[in-house]
Amino acid sequence: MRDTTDILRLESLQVHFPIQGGLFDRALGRPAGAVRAVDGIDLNLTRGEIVALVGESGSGKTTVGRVIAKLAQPTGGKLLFEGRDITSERGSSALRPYRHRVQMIFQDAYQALNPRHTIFDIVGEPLRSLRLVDNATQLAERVGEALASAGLSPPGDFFSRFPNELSGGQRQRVVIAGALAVKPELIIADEPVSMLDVSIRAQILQVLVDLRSKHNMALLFITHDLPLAWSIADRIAVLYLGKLVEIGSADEITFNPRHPYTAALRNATPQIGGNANPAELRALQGEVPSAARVPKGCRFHPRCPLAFDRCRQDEPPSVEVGPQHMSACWLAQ
Amino acid sequence: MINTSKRSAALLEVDGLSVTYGLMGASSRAIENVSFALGAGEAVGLVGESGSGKTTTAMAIAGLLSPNARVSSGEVRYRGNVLPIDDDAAMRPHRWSETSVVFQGAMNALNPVHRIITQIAEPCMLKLGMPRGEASARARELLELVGIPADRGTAYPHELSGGMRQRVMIAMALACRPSIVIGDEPTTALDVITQAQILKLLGKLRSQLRLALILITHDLSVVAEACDRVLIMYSGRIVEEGTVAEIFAQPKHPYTRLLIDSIPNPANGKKMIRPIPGDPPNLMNRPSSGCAFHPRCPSVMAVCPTEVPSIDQFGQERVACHLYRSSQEDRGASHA
Amino acid sequence: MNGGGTSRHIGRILIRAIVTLLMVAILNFILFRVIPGDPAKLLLGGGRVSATAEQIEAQRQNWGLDRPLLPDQLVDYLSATVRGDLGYSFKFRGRHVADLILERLPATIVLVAVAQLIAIVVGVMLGMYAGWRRGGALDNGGTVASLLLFSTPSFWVGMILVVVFSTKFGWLPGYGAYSPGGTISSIDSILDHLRHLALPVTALALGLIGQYVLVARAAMSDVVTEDYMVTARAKGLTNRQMLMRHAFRNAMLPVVTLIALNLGYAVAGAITVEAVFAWPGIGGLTVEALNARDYPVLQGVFLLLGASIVVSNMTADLAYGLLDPRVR
Amino acid sequence: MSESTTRYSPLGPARAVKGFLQQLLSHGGAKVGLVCLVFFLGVAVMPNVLVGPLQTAVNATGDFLAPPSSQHLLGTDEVGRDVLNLVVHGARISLTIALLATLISLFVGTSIGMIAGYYGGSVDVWLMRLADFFFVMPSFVLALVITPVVLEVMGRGGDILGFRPSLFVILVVIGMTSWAFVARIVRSQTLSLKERTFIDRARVVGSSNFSIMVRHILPNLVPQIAANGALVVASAIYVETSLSFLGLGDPLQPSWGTLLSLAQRAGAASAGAWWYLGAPGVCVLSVSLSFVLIGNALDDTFNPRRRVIP
Amino acid sequence: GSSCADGIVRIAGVAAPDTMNPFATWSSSWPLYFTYDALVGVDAQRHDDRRGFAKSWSVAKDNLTWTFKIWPSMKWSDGQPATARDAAFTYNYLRESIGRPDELNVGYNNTGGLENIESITALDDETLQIVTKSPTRWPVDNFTLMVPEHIWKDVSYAEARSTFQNKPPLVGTGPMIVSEFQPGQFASLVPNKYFRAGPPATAGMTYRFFNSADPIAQGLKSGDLDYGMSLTVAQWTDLSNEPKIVVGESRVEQRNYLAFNTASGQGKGSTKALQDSAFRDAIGFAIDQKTIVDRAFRGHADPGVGLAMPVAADYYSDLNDIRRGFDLAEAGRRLDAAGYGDTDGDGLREDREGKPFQLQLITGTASGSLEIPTAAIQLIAGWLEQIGIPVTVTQLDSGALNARAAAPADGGGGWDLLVSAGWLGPSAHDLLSLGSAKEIGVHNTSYWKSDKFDALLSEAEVTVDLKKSQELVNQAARLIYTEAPYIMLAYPFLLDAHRKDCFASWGTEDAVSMWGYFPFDRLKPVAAP
Ligand SMILES: Nc1ncnc2c1ncn2[C@@H]1O[C@H](COP(=O)(O)OP(=O)(O)OP(=O)(O)O)[C@@H](O)[C@H]1O
Ligand SMILES: Nc1ncnc2c1ncn2[C@@H]1O[C@H](COP(=O)(O)OP(=O)(O)OP(=O)(O)O)[C@@H](O)[C@H]1O
Ligand SMILES: [Mg+2]
Ligand SMILES: [Mg+2]
Repeated sequence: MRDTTDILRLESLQVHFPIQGGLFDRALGRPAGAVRAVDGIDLNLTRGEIVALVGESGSGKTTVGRVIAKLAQPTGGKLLFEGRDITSERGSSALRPYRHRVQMIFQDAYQALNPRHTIFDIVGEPLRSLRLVDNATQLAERVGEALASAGLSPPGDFFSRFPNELSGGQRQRVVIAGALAVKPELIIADEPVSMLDVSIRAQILQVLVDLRSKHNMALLFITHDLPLAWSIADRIAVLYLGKLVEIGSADEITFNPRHPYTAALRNATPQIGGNANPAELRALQGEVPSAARVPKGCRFHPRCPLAFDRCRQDEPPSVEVGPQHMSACWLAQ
Repeated sequence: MINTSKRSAALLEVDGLSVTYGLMGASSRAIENVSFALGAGEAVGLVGESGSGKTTTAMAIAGLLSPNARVSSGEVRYRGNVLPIDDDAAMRPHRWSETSVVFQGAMNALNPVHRIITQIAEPCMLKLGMPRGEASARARELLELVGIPADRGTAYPHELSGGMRQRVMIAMALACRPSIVIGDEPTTALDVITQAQILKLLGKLRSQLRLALILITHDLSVVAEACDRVLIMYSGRIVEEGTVAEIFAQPKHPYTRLLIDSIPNPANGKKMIRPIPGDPPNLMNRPSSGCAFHPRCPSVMAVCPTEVPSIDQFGQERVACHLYRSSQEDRGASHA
Repeated sequence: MNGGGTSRHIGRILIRAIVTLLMVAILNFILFRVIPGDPAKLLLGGGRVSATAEQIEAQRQNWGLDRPLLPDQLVDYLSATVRGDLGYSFKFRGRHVADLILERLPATIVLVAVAQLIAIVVGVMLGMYAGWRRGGALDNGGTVASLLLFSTPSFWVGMILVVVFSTKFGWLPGYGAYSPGGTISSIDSILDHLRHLALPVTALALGLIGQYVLVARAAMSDVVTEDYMVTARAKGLTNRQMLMRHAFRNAMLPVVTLIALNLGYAVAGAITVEAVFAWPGIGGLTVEALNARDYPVLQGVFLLLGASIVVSNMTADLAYGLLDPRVR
Repeated sequence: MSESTTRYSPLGPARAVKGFLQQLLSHGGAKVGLVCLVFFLGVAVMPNVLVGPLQTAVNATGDFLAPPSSQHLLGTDEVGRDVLNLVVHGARISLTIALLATLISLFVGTSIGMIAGYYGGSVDVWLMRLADFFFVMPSFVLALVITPVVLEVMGRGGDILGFRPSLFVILVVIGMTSWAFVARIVRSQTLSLKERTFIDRARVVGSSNFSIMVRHILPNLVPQIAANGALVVASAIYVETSLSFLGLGDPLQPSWGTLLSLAQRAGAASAGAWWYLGAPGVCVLSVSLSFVLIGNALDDTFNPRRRVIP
Repeated sequence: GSSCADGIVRIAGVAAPDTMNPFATWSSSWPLYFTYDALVGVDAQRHDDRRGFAKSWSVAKDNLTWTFKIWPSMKWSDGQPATARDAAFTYNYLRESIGRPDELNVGYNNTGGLENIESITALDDETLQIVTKSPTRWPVDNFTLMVPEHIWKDVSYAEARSTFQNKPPLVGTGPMIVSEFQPGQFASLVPNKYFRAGPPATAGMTYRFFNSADPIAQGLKSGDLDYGMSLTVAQWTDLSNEPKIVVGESRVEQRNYLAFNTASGQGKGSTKALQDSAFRDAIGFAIDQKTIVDRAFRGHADPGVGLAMPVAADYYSDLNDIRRGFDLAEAGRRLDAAGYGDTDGDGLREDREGKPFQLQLITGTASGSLEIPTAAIQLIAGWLEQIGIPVTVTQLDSGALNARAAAPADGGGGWDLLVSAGWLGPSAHDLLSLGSAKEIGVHNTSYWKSDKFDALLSEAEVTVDLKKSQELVNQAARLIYTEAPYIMLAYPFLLDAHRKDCFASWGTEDAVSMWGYFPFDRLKPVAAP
């Protein structure tokens, strides 16, 4: 039986990036604006759960991931790990225990690997910096183990290679191996396959899904691809302009979206077969507003085909619309 | 759907095209024996993974091969005339007036120091000899056509969002009223919603202007939405060709089949995803003989590692796989 | 971004320039206070005379040297500097440093301006062409030649020029800015000045040409690999149109920066060449001041150098903004 | 770095170095530069073997400013010393000054640039203003003012690292005044490296700031530092020459710059003694050209963009 | 534009005049000499045909009262009469500043020697009387330049010693008046139409200042210059082959010397050995003046001996009875005997306490003197090395050299050996200044102090009789020679050259005066061929 206690909890998490005001603004004491990248998010992850975070570019997905990985400091709200508030913990030594348990996988595997380090160095780095090994033999053992469980075998073949000697898929596996080496309990995967060729995406996803079944690892899977999210996640959270507009089980979100944005996202995703017909390709109008100028009221209203007066005035709260299914839309109230 | 190549006389015919790149003394074959035809107003998708030769094929058609590329065999015919794709100067009049290209990274493909309206108007002035005023009027028209308010024309590329930049590229591509537009991964860098907008725009323009479209992508589902026909490329060769409906309903080549299988599809409840084993081909692990896909192929046969399958007509489709040779021969025999 | 972005950009550049200039002034002030040697004694004529304690004290009071270094003297110095008062020269006793510098500046400016102008025109043209036709004969030959010029000390070139053109053949004057005496008609005196300019300008310009060729070539060969050049080619533009409409302006970006920076360094770079050619400019003044421990003059020269470089840096930034809309 | 790293990757770096060298040597300019440099290093290492001990006014035998002849291949100077002997002995001093000064300037420049770029904020602002000052003051002019002062303050007897103190002063001053250029390049490079995902990854896997700087950023700066280091050497030679030329060298240990200055003071230019001016000048030129060539080649080798074009 | 065409004499030198105010500077003596006369000065004493402000002079029996006859009806260049009152004004102007905070002690016209003056009065327009407190040759030896009262009477002392520019055109009694002055570039001079011997035959002069002799040599060669001085040996030799150029060399009052820091041991020098006259004397044996002259000066100098240089013919002596010969072995023996042997056998000597030492030699060319050839330094360092005394050399610019050679009390010191040069007048006072306690850190750069020497000096200062004066100088020179705070290296010649194609009457012996305007007052254009 799986342990299903909360491992991570975000409480009205908020990340605002200050906009560097102009000289004259600053001189006149005018408040400079802020990019509201993440604007109050409540989200929880239980052990062994896969939650997908979906949204279009600029919606704040990466920022959420970075906050959880302690790469960005929230400007408001709380980050609770196993019930403990770790929002304000900083410094590499203070964070060591946390880093031991939470790891992150990055979108661009090539960028995430230092081109001048060997695979051995890369995978061994967390073990050394988190002081998880005592000697070289142990280190080699753990590195080998990690590489093998990321599907790179025989591991010895990879030790002395450099990232540029690997294919894209192998690189992404090295990144995963690096995260696995410390045996974390939660992995944040930020678009781990979007840079990869279609033909190898499945391999990587397979590795991630296996982790959950083998080690009961929780996974926050960040993607902009709804079908992909549906195929891997237990729950899907839909992010729009820094706010969660809808969250629910993967099937609910995919087949029974209760927020117009989720519906638009689903419709915009090209699909093979079935109802595939160019004529039906429906696109949302307009561009994503900048996170620096979030519209008043419901932040989706300027692009929403169903928007009415209230949407322009008040921001809809998130309400339960089904079992474990929340939506922030006036229509769903 | 009817085979479009029968519906209209071929606008463009690619015949047995092979291109090699010279790199530091060595030469590598990027595409081999690529043949296909494109009718006026038709949209063809060119699908394959990275390095499979999609861009090389497109650039060869547009006569834009880089200086170290050499056309080792084959030819490209436009409206029945052979294009001098090897000759930079001779290709010049053809470029943009007949074939224009929408590149992937519009940020880099637009000159950062010129206003977008200038860049759109430039081919009108230089190729069509329009006076400046007329050219910029046309540029404004084109901007409106792709859904950008004309007064944004004075903006510089970096001031626009990715989707808008891609639209500017499209507007620029239409400047000289070409009959073929090649889109080299025009939506890959964009997110789903913007991608949908761009694809919709391309579809609209295609029907309005009777443009033939070659859409290069590695995403099968994009092709499914936007094209009539699909060409699947693998390691420099076309392995399968057919209409969208046929290919997705009944993929023939094992690679195509695996490719479609690896895409999750909520529409038919297909959740997981069968990985294609092995690594995509690259210069290092490309098999030296036989079918390039054989190391990863689940239905590999004895003949596969030794013999390159020829691409044969198979019903409405063409496929290059030993699996289908016998049946093709059967068919051929029955025909005879 | 809009107009606000541009003005913000300019504001940032201005602030930065002002801060740097202030920093230069302050470090300048400190540098010349930590140098050993009591300025009061130097004011009294250096080591030549033994001055009494009272005399030294009187000097101190007279020049405000008795007051605390920080902040009084610094504030005095800065406010005087802002007013353009750079103090009095120790060596050219009683003369304003600003006057001395202004007196010598025109000669240096003429020398440097002519050399830069020639170097820019020749160097940038050659470099751009070499980068456009990378691998061509002109590129290979030109690159070797520019590297050679770039690594040659300009004062040495100057000395060799003197040996060849003045000492050996006597074709061109090898020193000074004009012939002694001056009762010649004006056309002649201009010609005379030009003849005197020839060798020092050549010595200065040769090294600069090398540098400009290298940078222009590198910039151009970067530009030709850019995607927008492929676009330009796809549009069916001729080579000439591609070069003139697309490549040139983009390749000018780093070149303009270098030119502006070089203009700032021009005065400093001319010091050794001026020494070789006995050119009556800032360089000569610097060497004289150095030999005479004329700190106020040195301080003034430093301020001038600092200011000219800061200004040229600023110009570079602004020019960059003008040419490249991305940084506005 | 732990021992195991090297144990498991003995081939990796070696292969990388080999590949790099191959690529570098495929560059014609680099070959010329290296050959020239090796030649001068050889000369600097064993001057006595090549031309005998340094000639001084005491043991000089030649005639007064004699033009080149079979006896004195490069002629003689104004006290009758053999110019060939002098330039050969000058190689050691000129090269030592240039290389040590470069090391100092690279060390200071890299540290300051990296710290400024990595930490950003006010650390960056202040360090870069400081760098601006040194950047704004051409190192040659700054050295011109500082050298005599330092010479005066610490010009006491004794040896420092086997050099007369005045030489040491010069090389320290050159090093300390020419780091700003390096610092700027390193900083901008650090800024862009800092944004690379592998730095984020290093943080996520628990590496400290120091270890990120040393293990992740520094190795990636090496190409830039190497390529620009070559330029710094060239400029250090230049500054040393200019300083000596203006009479701030050590007259007993003739560097090439000092020789030029002696030639100038002896009136060689106006007396037509081209060999006396030419020999040290050509040496300065060749060495700095070699470094520039090598730097250029390094730049080309490391800069992937330039490699695209054949 | 050659000089033949416009009749303007073009001359050049390695010089950096800074202001035209002789009370504020030392470095402008060469354009100022052409404009201002000395009362008597060096030239008038050496040459019968050269006179200054005074036509004749005499001293009373008491050797205290001097009477000078000023040229009758002489005029300043602005037409005002130039009389004994102007001379009295000049001297009294200086004298009255003594003891004030802004005493006029910084420039060429300075208060040196005036403290011994009782009174200076103009008896009438043509007669100047100087009464000294004790007998002294100062009234004729001093080379103060006579300035017009009507210009200077309103100049305060504070201004005179610093800010007063004395802007051209100047007003003087010399043959050529400075009409334009560009620091670092040139001074233009025009003939003084009121010159007492009639205006010069030339149309004027241009004097150009350079930092090195290269342009001078080039200018002479190309015909741009008519006269140039401070040439290097190489240039001089090169020019001597030119048919239209006459090269010349003149003995001048410069002494190049090696000084020991005799105040060492007080933290101002590295070893106490320098205080030991035996040590210094021994080193004297290791220095070969003849080789220095031959190799470093290529013969264009006299070997150094005592304080007086050959050009000060009245005082020169070659001291042949006490002269040290060059003998490295002897130097070694003497060092051994004095306790500076090589006790640990490393080839280097140790001091009496057995501590190794290394001498720091500083050198540089003081402003206004002829450059010291580097070869001389190399020779000295080489010889000392050969007798087991390691030497480091630091070359300093003139400003740094001044600061370092200043008295220890004024922050000087910190060196062991100093190779420098001085160029003063040929008077007894100036000759002996090298050892004067009063001049420590100024002219006495070895910081050497000797009561005996000072006694001789003060006696010489109050001696008018030349014979007696010679004797006193001789004694002092012998004293300092044996005590050896200095080793005289050489008395260099000034190397110059002039072209003969545009001007004639250059004279022969001592062709160009370093103390006045001769022969530029009497040059004549060569008639066009
Ligand atoms: N360091 C930062 N400083 C300022 N703004 C930032 C910063 N990081 C992110 N932003 C802004 O915050 C918003 C959210 O960015 P984020 O990267 O989280 O989006 P995303 O959903 O991951 O997008 P993508 O799909 O493109 O990766 C964007 O508007 C972005 O411009
Ligand atoms: N200019 C070039 N010089 C040498 N080789 C090249 C060049 N351009 C492409 N290639 C090689 O040719 C092969 C095909 O490249 P091409 O760009 O056509 O592939 P692609 O299918 O467009 O890939 P992608 O999806 O990554 O754009 C690749 O192996 C590539 O490395
Ligand atoms: Mg993201
Ligand atoms: Mg491609």
